[in-house]
Amino acid sequence: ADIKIGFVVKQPEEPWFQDEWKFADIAAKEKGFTLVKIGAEDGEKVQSAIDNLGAQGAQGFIICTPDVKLGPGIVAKAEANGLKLMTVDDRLVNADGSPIEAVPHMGISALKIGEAVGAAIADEIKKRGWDMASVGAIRVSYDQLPTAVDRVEGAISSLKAAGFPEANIFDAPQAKTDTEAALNAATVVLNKHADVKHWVAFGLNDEAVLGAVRASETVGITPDNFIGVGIGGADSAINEFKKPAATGFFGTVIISPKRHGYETALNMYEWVANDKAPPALTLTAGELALRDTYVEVRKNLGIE
Amino acid sequence: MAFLKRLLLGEQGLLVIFVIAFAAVSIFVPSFLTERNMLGLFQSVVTIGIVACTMMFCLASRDFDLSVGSIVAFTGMVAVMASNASGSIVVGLIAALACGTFVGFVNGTIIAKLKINALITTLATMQIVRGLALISSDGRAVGINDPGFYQLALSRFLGIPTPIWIMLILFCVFGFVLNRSVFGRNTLAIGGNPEASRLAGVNVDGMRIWIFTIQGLVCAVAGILLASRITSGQPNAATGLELSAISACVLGGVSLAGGRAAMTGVIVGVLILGIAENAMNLLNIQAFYQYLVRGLILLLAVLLDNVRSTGLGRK
Amino acid sequence: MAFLKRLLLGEQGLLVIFVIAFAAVSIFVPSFLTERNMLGLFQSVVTIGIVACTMMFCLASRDFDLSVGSIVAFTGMVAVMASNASGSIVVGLIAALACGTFVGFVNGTIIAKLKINALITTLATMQIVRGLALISSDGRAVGINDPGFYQLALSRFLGIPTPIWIMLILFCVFGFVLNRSVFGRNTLAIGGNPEASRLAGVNVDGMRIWIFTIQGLVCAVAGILLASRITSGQPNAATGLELSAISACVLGGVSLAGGRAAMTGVIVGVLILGIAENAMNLLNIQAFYQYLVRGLILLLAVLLDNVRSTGLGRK
Amino acid sequence: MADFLSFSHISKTYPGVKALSDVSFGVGKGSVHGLIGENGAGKSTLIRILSGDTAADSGEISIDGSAQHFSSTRDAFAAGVVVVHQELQLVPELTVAENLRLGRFPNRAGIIDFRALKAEVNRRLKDIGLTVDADTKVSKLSLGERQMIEIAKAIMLDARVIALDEPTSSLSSQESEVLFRIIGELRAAGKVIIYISHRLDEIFRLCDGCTVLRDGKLAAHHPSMADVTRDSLVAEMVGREISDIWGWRGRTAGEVRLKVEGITGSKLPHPIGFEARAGEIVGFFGLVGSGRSELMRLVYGADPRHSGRVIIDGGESAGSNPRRSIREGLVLCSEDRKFDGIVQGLSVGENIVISARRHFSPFGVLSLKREADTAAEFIKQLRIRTPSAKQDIVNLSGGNQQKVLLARWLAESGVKVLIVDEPTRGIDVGAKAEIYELLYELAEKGLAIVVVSSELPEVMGISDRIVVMCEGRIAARYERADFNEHAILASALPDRTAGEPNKKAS
Ligand SMILES: Nc1ncnc2c1ncn2[C@@H]1O[C@H](COP(=O)(O)OP(=O)(O)OP(=O)(O)O)[C@@H](O)[C@H]1O
Ligand SMILES: Nc1ncnc2c1ncn2[C@@H]1O[C@H](COP(=O)(O)OP(=O)(O)OP(=O)(O)O)[C@@H](O)[C@H]1O
Ligand SMILES: O[C@@H]1[C@@H](O)[C@@H](O)CO[C@H]1O
Ligand SMILES: [Mg+2]
Ligand SMILES: [Mg+2]
Repeated sequence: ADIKIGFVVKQPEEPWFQDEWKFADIAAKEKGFTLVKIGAEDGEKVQSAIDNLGAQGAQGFIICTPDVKLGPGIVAKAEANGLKLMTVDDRLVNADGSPIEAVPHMGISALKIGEAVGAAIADEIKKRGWDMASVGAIRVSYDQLPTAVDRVEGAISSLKAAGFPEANIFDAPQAKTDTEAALNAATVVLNKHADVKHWVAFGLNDEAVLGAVRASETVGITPDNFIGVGIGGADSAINEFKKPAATGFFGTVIISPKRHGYETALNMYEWVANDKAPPALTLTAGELALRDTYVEVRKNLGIE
Repeated sequence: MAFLKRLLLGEQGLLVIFVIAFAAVSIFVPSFLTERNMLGLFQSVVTIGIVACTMMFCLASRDFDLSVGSIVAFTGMVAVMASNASGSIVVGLIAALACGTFVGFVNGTIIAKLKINALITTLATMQIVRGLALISSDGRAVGINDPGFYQLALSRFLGIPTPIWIMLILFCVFGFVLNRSVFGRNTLAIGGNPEASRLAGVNVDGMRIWIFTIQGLVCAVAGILLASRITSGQPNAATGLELSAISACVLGGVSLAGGRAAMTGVIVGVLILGIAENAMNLLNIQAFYQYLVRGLILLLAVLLDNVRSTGLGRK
Repeated sequence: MAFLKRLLLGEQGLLVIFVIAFAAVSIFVPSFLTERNMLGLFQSVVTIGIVACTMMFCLASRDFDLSVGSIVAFTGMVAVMASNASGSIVVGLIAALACGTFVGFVNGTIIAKLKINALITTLATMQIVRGLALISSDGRAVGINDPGFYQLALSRFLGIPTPIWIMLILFCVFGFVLNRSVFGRNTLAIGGNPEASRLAGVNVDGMRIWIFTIQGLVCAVAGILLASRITSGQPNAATGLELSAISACVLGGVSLAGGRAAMTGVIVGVLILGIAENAMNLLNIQAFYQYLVRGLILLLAVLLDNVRSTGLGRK
Repeated sequence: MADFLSFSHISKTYPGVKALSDVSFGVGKGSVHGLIGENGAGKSTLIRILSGDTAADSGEISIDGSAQHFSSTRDAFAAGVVVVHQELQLVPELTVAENLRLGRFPNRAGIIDFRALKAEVNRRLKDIGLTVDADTKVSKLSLGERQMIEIAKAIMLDARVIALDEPTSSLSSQESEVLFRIIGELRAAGKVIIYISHRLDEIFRLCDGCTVLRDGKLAAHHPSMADVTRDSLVAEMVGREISDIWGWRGRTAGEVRLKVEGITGSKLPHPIGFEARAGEIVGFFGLVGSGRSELMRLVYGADPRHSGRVIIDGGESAGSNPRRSIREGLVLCSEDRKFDGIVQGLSVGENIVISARRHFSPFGVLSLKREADTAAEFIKQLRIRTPSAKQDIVNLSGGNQQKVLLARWLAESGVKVLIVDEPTRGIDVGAKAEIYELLYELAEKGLAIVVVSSELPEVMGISDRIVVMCEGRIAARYERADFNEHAILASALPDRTAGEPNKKAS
């Protein structure tokens, strides 16, 4: 029969998810199944998205949930609708916080990505020969998003492991997850510590770090005194690398939307069509891309 | 022809247009008119439908409530956390209802007694309450320990899930209250002419406090049902609910200038929003185009209603 | 004492209270009153400050504009994409201004001519325009090819960045228009009593179209400056701007029932929001608690203004 | 006999205005007591204090010997006091029945007993002689009908004290008669009635005594009307004698300035035509709902026309909308000052110059000096009682608001045709005479003036010609020489055989 697979994501406006969808579409075209793409920003939307998939006769779906704690509800809803379930990016957890092992998952832990960011920054600090004790770190935070907390915590943990003093990490809370909000928050931090010469910045994604980079430019900090490392590697980061002169945006940890989109969709198809269950857990790696390596990194990851 | 005109332009014209649109969607959108999808559709509008009931009163009395989304999220958290802490679902529910009612009461009191603009007041409580929800849960969803809590949303009566029943009951109750009770008529009077109502001895301050308080209570009901459906309390839940609920009301002919409201209209408004969303997903319309379509449907719906009422010679 | 009372309760009382609050913040929040921080503060309110100018007119004429955030994002995208495509920044700017003006004109025409509720109309265009921004860029940020574009935001005059100058100029222009031009007075008249204004010869429909059109144009200015500041066009930019701009206006004493507005008030409103944000970050207040504080400040600001005006014997 | 209702030492100050100072008087049971005074004398303020709506700064009200402390209108109701306010206080979106019992719905456990409500309301309306249905929305009623509903609202309460603030200002004489009958019944039932009016003939006809306020002070108190004369009252009110309030003087009519041909609109399906010449004052008389206001709104372009032409000075068709009408020299001073007259929230000065300012605002930039001068000029000329031109218009007394509206059009230059709908509604005798004088002067300057009025004496007193309307058509025309009260009234009555005074046009 016709195979129909759902792909539900939490923030359809984010480039990352656009990419995931794009690669999933490629899988759909290859295998000749229908892909239903639904954006679901909160628990309620997720519930209706699953109902909707059930109603239109899908056999299974892949989801990046707005909140991992929605796990039991999603599992129950999928069961009620007779849908096979796989998760991507973020792994579902039980009420007690333990991962729901029964649901196949492909992703990279938010903590791990964060750690990669922190490590990249620490390495670069050392390379530039700065004294860790005199470097300021901007933690562009958006604490209402659990993933965001995990990522920056990851970054902080590897910075600390490399000897970065915790007291030098300053919080720049974004009011929203866009660049302008990050820019405004980071400006305040920079102005408050006007005496600090060297700065590093990390955050939820590329947009957040870009805000900090823009802030550094407005207060006159030059790129050689600033190390910003983002997460994602979408166009906003690539645009930065394409600029004629280097900026404070040092690098970004690219995660591959190709694997997350294409492979998950393919796995689900195999599961539905040939009853071949996907591996219970696939962890992908993030890869650091810099101004002069990003083309290559993207090629390696199969983007472009 | 004349009959058709009378039908379309009559009091129930909005309903008639809606029925026609519904029929069209049923025909052209595959798997729309199936029992499963209908149940899914109704469940998807439970939160907004419930909140729209009291939002209607709020708007009809010429006020505004932007804090509904935050209250829904907050009370959902409270229900879950209090249930978990006490080990009793009933305690959880009571705590949630009490919190919702309290926030509503505070809203109403500030607005009525301190005479602070409702928009600003509820914009403030919207932030404060959302802050409380985030603080109490450290920004993360809180899972429910006792699976009995899910039953609120999963249980069915005559094959229809409880939340839908609750929404239908609230539609009836508030429809009745609006048209047949002193409370409802006074609400419309306050919105239509606050000065006249005051001079006629209507306790305007008291009414406003009640309206917001009930709004808070009803948001708590919606919050509990939502927590039960998503099996957790989510501090980020229901953002943007205020605008959806207000749209549903305005679509349904509730006047923002106060004084005019009808429950059937609001129900139609809620369904229009729900059907638009549902049909777009069934048709697999791309996320970005959904924005366009949603906007156009809004415009079209009000425009149609407008053409209708001017055709009727009303203003 | 009597002097103090007169000062606080006088026409400029809001301003006086603000100055006192500002002094308090300067004293108690370290590194608040530094040149760098002040410039940062002003830059952070550029978008909302610019948009609040015309939002003031919109509210004063008893209308609403929810589409401002989307227009800012959309015109920012247009500016970048048109600059890139044509290789000329000027072409990009003109295209952006034209698009903003056009959207505003459409808003105004629908509202004035088709007599559709402004809230619903702009809620619809808010979605449609956001959709367009997302579709045209495929949801991605678009980088600027010509670094000259950054100069819009980076260039300085007398040590103060251009965007701040532009905001200050717009404050002056719209303050003048409101108080000293027929346009401004007619705006207030429409808000006070639209029907009476019409009979007194005010072209109410025309005025409303103009107000929304200018709002669109001004949003485009904000959009261009924003794109220049963040060195790219971002389709997700400026979400929620509508509520911030409206809050700033209401804080500044603009009446949602129309007919009352003052530019100084709006400027104070904008600054209150900006300072609150700025000081909270300087004080390192935790994100979730910032919600609480923001809500409380909103309440407090209106409450103070209220106490002031009732103390004055006004209603 | 001790006074049933007494005011003692009532004072009230608004910013810049001493509205009442040390007013004391009393009224006995079963009597109608008149309260008169110039615009802004403080009548409405006194009544608002009585209704519990506003608190006095000092002083006390006592009823039946016991002091009253009202902190809201509900307290006043509880004490048996009801007030019909000068401005209508109805909820347009509710039905007649709901409005009549607003705040006091018959109910069981909060559920309204609509059947009882309708039955009661219909019965009362019939008593009062009103033929509107209890289920009609108030927004569908004419101004006169609304005024009657407002009065019915007060009568339906079982009050001890009833105050009526200019109840007849928008009633036709037929409706006024009904009201007078009801007042008689209330007096017979032992109520105290405070009656405010600028129509002195009503005071003489109805009242057992009267009190005159001037500048917020008690100017005179007459426990009985025995030795009070019209002239003495006027002197007490205005501080001077006014001999002939109409002061009509002959003029010669010139060219036709306004010509209306076959005009129809949604509420006036039958084509109507009339003309007005330079230097002429044409009076329009008719019963409430006869369509005079509708006609003038169509002429002015305030409502869409279905057909017909309006020609000014023989030029082409004018007045498709108010803005164009004004530019072509045709202006309308509308009858409902609250709904479509004053612009709430703007100052007195702004309300005056709102239209005229375009003549002295180069490139749309205001000339604050010219504006202030213009406002000051008309505040002085029309004796508008306001602490300053910057005062919010809503704080003015009703009559003074009306003067501001007149000033708005007097300030316009280039007016050729002036239409005034109920120009003296709520205006005191002294000011009336001044306004008539103004109209004559304008006519002498060559304007064509159309006056709509429900006061027959006024129409007869100032018009050069009278047009009578009935049920949306012109029923008769009279030249000044042929003015005859009975004939004019008779032609205004819709169905001379049915004998029903106020049948609605269908
Ligand atoms: N709310 C208010 N604020 C300021 N001044 C007011 C207010 N209400 C009334 N006044 C002033 O008090 C004075 C008395 O007004 P009031 O309405 O009692 O006059 P009135 O005798 O009823 O006149 P009219 O015959 O025109 O109705 C007026 O000068 C008026 O401008
Ligand atoms: N808002 C309304 N809706 C429906 N019908 C109305 C409305 N206002 C007036 N009418 C009706 O229109 C007709 C003409 O009313 P209009 O007000 O023009 O009469 P008028 O002669 O000026 O009397 P008035 O003294 O009341 O002003 C009447 O039959 C009236 O009942
Ligand atoms: O929210 C993030 C998203 O921004 C993307 O980076 C993929 O992972 C999700 O968890
Ligand atoms: Mg009065
Ligand atoms: Mg009339």
